[in-house]
Amino acid sequence: MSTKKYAVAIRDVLQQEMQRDERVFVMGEDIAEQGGIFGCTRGLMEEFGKERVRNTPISEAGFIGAGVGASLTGMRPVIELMYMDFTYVAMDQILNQAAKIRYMYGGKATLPLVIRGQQGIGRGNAGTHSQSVEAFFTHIPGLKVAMPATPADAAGLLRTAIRDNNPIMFFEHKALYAVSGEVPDDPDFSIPFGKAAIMREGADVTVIATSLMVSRALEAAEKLSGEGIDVEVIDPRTILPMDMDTFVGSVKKTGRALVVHEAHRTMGIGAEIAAELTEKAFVYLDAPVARLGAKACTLPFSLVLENAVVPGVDDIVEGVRKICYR
Amino acid sequence: MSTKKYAVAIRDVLQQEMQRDERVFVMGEDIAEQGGIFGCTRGLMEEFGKERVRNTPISEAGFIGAGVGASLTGMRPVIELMYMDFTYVAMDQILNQAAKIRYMYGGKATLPLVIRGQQGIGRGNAGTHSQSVEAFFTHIPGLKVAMPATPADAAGLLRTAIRDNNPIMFFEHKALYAVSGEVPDDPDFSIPFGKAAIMREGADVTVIATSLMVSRALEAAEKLSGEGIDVEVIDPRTILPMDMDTFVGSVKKTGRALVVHEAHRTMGIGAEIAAELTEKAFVYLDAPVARLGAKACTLPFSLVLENAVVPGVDDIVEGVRKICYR
Amino acid sequence: MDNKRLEWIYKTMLTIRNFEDKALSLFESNQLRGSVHLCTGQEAVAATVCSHLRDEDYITSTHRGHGHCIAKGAEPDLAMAELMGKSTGYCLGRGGSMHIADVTKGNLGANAIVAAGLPIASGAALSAKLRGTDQIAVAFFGDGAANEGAFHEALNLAAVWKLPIIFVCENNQFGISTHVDVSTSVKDIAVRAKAYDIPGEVVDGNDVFDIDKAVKKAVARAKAGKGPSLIECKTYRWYGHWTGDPQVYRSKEDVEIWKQKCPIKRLEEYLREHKILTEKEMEKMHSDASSQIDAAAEFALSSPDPDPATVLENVYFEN
Amino acid sequence: MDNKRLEWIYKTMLTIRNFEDKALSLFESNQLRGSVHLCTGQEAVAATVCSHLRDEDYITSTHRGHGHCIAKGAEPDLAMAELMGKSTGYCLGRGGSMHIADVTKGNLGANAIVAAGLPIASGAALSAKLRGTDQIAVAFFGDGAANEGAFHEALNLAAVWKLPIIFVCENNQFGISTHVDVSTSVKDIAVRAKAYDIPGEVVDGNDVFDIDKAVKKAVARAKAGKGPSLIECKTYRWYGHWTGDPQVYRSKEDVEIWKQKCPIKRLEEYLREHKILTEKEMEKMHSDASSQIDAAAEFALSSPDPDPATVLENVYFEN
Ligand SMILES: Cc1ncc(C[n+]2csc(CCOP(=O)(O)OP(=O)(O)O)c2C)c(N)n1
Ligand SMILES: Cc1ncc(C[n+]2csc(CCOP(=O)(O)OP(=O)(O)O)c2C)c(N)n1
Ligand SMILES: [Mg+2]
Ligand SMILES: [Mg+2]
Repeated sequence: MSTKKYAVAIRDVLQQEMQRDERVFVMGEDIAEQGGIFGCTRGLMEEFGKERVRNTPISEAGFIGAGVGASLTGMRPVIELMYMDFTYVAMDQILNQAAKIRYMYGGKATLPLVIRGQQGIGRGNAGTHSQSVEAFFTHIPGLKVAMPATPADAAGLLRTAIRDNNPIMFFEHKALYAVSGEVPDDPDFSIPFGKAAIMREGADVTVIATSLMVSRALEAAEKLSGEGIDVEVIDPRTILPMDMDTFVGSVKKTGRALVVHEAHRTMGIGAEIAAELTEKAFVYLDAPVARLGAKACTLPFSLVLENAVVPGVDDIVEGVRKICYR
Repeated sequence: MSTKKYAVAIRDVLQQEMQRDERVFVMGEDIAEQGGIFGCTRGLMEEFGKERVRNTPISEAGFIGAGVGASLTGMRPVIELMYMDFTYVAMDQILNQAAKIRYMYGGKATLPLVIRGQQGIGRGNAGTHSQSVEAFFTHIPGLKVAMPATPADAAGLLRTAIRDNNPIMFFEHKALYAVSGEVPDDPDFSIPFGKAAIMREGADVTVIATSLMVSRALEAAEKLSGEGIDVEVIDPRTILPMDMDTFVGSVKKTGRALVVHEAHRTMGIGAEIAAELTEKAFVYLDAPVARLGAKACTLPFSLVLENAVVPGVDDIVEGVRKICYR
Repeated sequence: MDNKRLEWIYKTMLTIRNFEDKALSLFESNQLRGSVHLCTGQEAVAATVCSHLRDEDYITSTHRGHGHCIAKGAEPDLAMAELMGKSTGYCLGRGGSMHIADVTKGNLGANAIVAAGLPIASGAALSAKLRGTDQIAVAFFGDGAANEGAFHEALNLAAVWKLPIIFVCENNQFGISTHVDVSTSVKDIAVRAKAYDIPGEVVDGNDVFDIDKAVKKAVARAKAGKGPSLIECKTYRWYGHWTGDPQVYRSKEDVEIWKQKCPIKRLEEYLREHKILTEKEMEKMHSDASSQIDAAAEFALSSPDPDPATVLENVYFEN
Repeated sequence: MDNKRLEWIYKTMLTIRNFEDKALSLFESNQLRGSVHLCTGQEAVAATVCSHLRDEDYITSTHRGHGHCIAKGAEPDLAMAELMGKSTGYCLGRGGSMHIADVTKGNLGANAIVAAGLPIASGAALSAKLRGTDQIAVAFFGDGAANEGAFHEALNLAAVWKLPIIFVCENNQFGISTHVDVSTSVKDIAVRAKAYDIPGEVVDGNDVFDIDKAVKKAVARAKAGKGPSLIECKTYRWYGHWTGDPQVYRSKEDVEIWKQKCPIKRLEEYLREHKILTEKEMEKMHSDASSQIDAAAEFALSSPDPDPATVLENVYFEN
C-alpha cells in the first residue's frame, strides 16, 4: 500500500500499463511537457517520448476518431479529454463510431480504447466546464462507463479499463484529484467493472452515490447516525455495467433508497437506478426510491450559486429524512 | 379540418409561419430544390426563395451554430436536420450554446430556434440512421423537446415551437410521415407544450407512449380490452416540459403504469417518467411502473432484427399483462 | 503502369459495375432494400487507388462504399448478402450497405456518417507509424464531406503528425441534391491541401492513368514518412444519390454526357489500342464478372435472415 | 487613420491593460477566482478591430475575451463584477470571465468552448444579410481554435454564402502549453483562407497600423457583399495561459523579447513622434484608465453575491 493522491494514482497506472504493453499510448491536449493540466500524465513524456505521449491539436473529434482508428488496427489508445464536457464536440466519434463499430461489423472488430478526463464542480468553471455528463454514455449501447470516487478505485478501475477490449468512458472528478488515499502497490491491482462498493454498512436506508457525492453521502450518514438513522452507502463505481444486484440486496434489508449524483437530476443516472430498482425490489420498498441531482439550470460560475445547484451534505440528510418520513 | 399527411402538416405550418413572420426562415441539407428528402419543405423555395429556404453544406455544427447566431440577432431560424442522429456532430452547439446561452448571459439573450427532423425505425437504416435520440436533450437544462405522434400534433406543436422564444428540439418520426389525419385549418391552431394527450381512456392500466409507439399502444389496448383489461393510453407530446400531473392523475385511477418508447430502454425517457411517477404516486401503485424500450444493442440493418429490438404491439400487450400480474 | 496491374484494375471495375447493376435490379424487383448508394460511373477511383494497396494497408470508406470494399478485397457474395441484411453478410446483417468492413483485409469500414471515416483513417495511419510498419491508409470521401469539421481535423492531424495517409476525394459534383458550387467555397477541393501544407492534386476521376500517377506519388510520399496527400478525383455518379432518387437537381443530358465518359469504356479503348487484352479476353472478363455477381446474388438471396435470438450478441467483446 | 480613432484605440488599449492587471492583482490577492485568461500584450487587436465597428455590428469572443468585450463597449465595472461572479455582473454572476456578453452592444459573447463562436458569428452575419442591413460581424479566435472543425465549417459557410464577416485570428503562438508548430500544419494560419477562396492576411498583431490596414479592407469587402476575410494577427500573451500557469513550455527570455514589442508602447511612440498627444495628455489617459479600473474593482468588490434563491431564474424565456 502507498498513500497517494487520486491524480497520482491515475498517473501511476498509466505509467505501469505503458511499461507493460507497448501498444498502450496516451494522447490529448497539453499532456506532454505540461503533463496534463491536472498532472495526470506528468513525467510520462520524459519516460516514453513524444510519440507515445502525444500532444494533440485542439481537435477532439479528430483525435478521438484517430483513437478509434488506432484501436481498430492493434493499438490501445488512452485519450485524455481535458474536460469531459468536450465530449460534445466529439459525440459522433464516441456514440456512432466507437460504441457501435463492433456490433455493426458483426462482431468482427475489436476496439480497446479509453477516453478519460475530469468533470464536475469545485472550481466554479461555469456552464460548459462544470458539467457531469456520464449519463449520455449509458444510453447508447456499446460503451462501458466508470466513475471512480477514491484513489484506489481510480487505480483499480483504470487498469481494468486499459486492459479491457472495449471502448470505455472513464470519468474522473476535478475535485477529487487532490484527495489522498491508500492504493495497493501490486502492478496488477485491478477492480472489476460492475461491482459496487459498500462504503458503509447500515440497516435503515440505502444511499447510492457516485463520484464526489460518495464522500458527501458518508458525511451525511455520520450526521444521520446521530439521529438514529443507520445509512448504508453504496458506490456503483461503474454505471455501465451497473451492479443492480448489490442495490437490490441492500434495499431488501433497508426498504428505502436515495440515489445521489452531481449530474442534473432530470435524466441523470439516478432515473435509471430508481426505475430499475423499483421494478426489481418493489415489494421491499417502504418509500419510493428518491433522487438527488443538480437542479434544472446550467451550472453557474458563482461558487455561491454552484453550491446551491448541486446536492450538499445537508440535502442528502434532508433527502434521507424524507424517505424515512421524518 | 383537412385530412393530410404528417409530413404535409409540417410543411403547411412552415409555410404559414413563414408567411406570417418574415423573421422565420428555414435551412438544412437538401431542403431547397429537393424540398427535403422527406418532403417537409416541398414548394417552400419556390414561394420564399433561396435566401429564406437555404440549402446548407454538410456542416451540421456550422449551420446549427449559425442558427444560434441568427437567432440571437433577431431571426427565428427553423433548422432541418436530415436525421436527428446527426445531432451528434453538432452536440456542442446544441447543448453548450443553444441550451445555455440565455442562462449564462444572465437572462439577457433570447434564442428562438427550432431544430427539427426525423428519427427512428421503419426503414432499416441501421445503427446511425435509426436511433431515437430525444433523451439527450432533456438532461441539459435550457431546451424544450417535442415528439408529435399525429398530423394534428405535428402541426399544433410545430406552430407553438416556432412562436416560442426558446430553443426547441422537434422530433418527427420517419415512419409517421406518410400517416394521414385530420388537422384544423385555423392558421393559428397550436398545441401548448407540457400538455399530454389522453388518446384512449381506460380504468385498469396506464400506458404512456411516445411518437411511433402511440399507435402501437393503442393497438395493444384494443387487444387487451378483449381480455378484459381496460387500458388508458397517454401521449406526453412534449417530454420537456413533461405533463407529470396527467400521468399521476391517471395512475391514481389505474394503479399501474407502463412507459413505452422506441429509444433504448436504458436511460430512455421512461426512466425519468418511471422514477418521477413512482415518487409522486407511490401509494397508488399496485405494481412497479414498468418500461419498454429498444434492447441494449445498436439498431441493426436487417428488418427482422430491427423489429426484434424495438417494442412491438405484442411486447406492449405482454408488458401490460405483467404489471397486471396476469 | 504494368499490364498486370492494369488488368487487375479493369477486372475490379467490371466487378464493381456488375455488382452495382445487380444491386439496382434487385432493388427494383424488391428483393433488396435500404439506403443503397451506387457508385456506378466512379469505379476508376476505387480500383486504381486500391491497386496500390496491399492487404495490410488500410482504407476507410463511405455510404457510397461498394466499390471501395470490392477493390479492397471484399467477396461480392458476402457483400451482397450484407446489402440484403442476411446472416451470411460481412456484418451478419447488422450493418447493411453502409457498414461493410473487413478489418482482416484492411477495410476499416464503410461509414454512414459523412466524413466520419477521415479521422479513423488518420488513426490507422498513426497506428502504423507507432508500430513502425510501412503500412499506409487511404480515406475515401465525397465532395460534400469536405465541408464537415471532421475533414479539417483529420487533415490537420495527419499533416502535423506526418502520417502515411492519402485523402481521396471523389468529387461527383453533388451531395445528394446539392451542387458543389452551392456548398463549397472553392472550385477545386484539392486547393484545401494548402490549408495543411500538403500536396493537393486534381485528377480526372474517370481516367485510370491520371489517378494512377497521382496515387503513385502520394504512396511514395506516405512511405517516405513525408505525410499525407490530398487527391481530388473529378467524376460523376450515373444513378441517383440513392436508388429511388427523383433527381430533380440535374438534367438527363448531363447524365448522358458523363455516361460518354465511362471509365470502363475508356480503359477498354486503351487496352484494345495497346493490344494488352484481346476483344475476346475482355468479353470473357465481362462475362466472368457477370457470373460472379450472379452467383453472389444467388448466394445472398438463398441465405437466411439473421436469427432474432442472436440480436444481442456482439455488443461487447467478452474479455 | 484619423486622430480621433487613434486616440480611441489608445484609450481602449489602456483600459484593457489596466483591466487585466487589476484582474491579475485581485486574483493574486485571492479576491477574484476562476479560469481567468488575460490578454495582456494582445490589446492592439481587440482595440483596432473594434474601432471599425458600430454598436450594431457583432462580435463573438473567446475564453480570452476581456479585451474584445471592453473594446466592444463593455462597462469595466460590470465586467469586473462578472469576473467575481457578483450579482451586478453582466451575466448576474452566472457566466464569469468566459461568458461576458452584451447583445445590446453587439457583443454576442465570450465563449468557453474553443472555436464555438465562429459559427455563431457567421449566423449573426447571415442574420444581417437576411434582414438587409449593413451590419457586419467579427469572430475573434486563437491559433489553437483554427484546428477545430467549427473553424472550417464556419469559414466555408461564410464564404459560400458571402456573409459580411471578418475572422480575426490572434496567433499568440500557443494553445495553453502547445506551440502552434506542434498543433498546426501551416506556418501562417492566414494561408487557410485559400481553402475558402477568401482573402487571408498576416499582420503584426502588435502594430495598430498594420492591423488597421487589413481590417479596413475586410470591412469594405464585407459591406460590399463580397464575403468574409481572414486576418491573422501575430502576437503574444505576456502572462500564462491562465493565472497560475507554471509556463514550463516557454522561457522567460522569450516573454521578455515580446514585452519589448508592447503594442501600447509602440503606439505611444507614434503618438509622441507625430505630436498627436502630448506627454501630459498620455499620462492623464493612463491615470484615467487606472482610476476607472480601480473604481470598477471597487464596484465589483462591494457588490453582493447572487442570491441562491434566484438560481433557477432565466433558464427559459417565459413566453
Ligand atoms: C453527418 C452527416 N450529415 C448528413 C448525412 C446525410 N447524407 C448522406 S450522404 C450525403 C451526401 C454526401 O455527399 P458526398 O460527400 O459528396 O458523397 P456522395 O454521396 O456524392 O458520394 C448526405 C448529406 C450523413 N449521412 N451524415
Ligand atoms: C472544445 C474545447 N477544447 C479544449 C478546450 C480547453 N482550452 C481552453 S483554451 C485552450 C487553448 C486555446 O488556444 P488558442 O485558441 O490559441 O487561444 P489562446 O488561449 O492562445 O488565446 C484550450 C485547449 C476548450 N475550452 N474547448
Ligand atoms: Mg458527392
Ligand atoms: Mg493561442
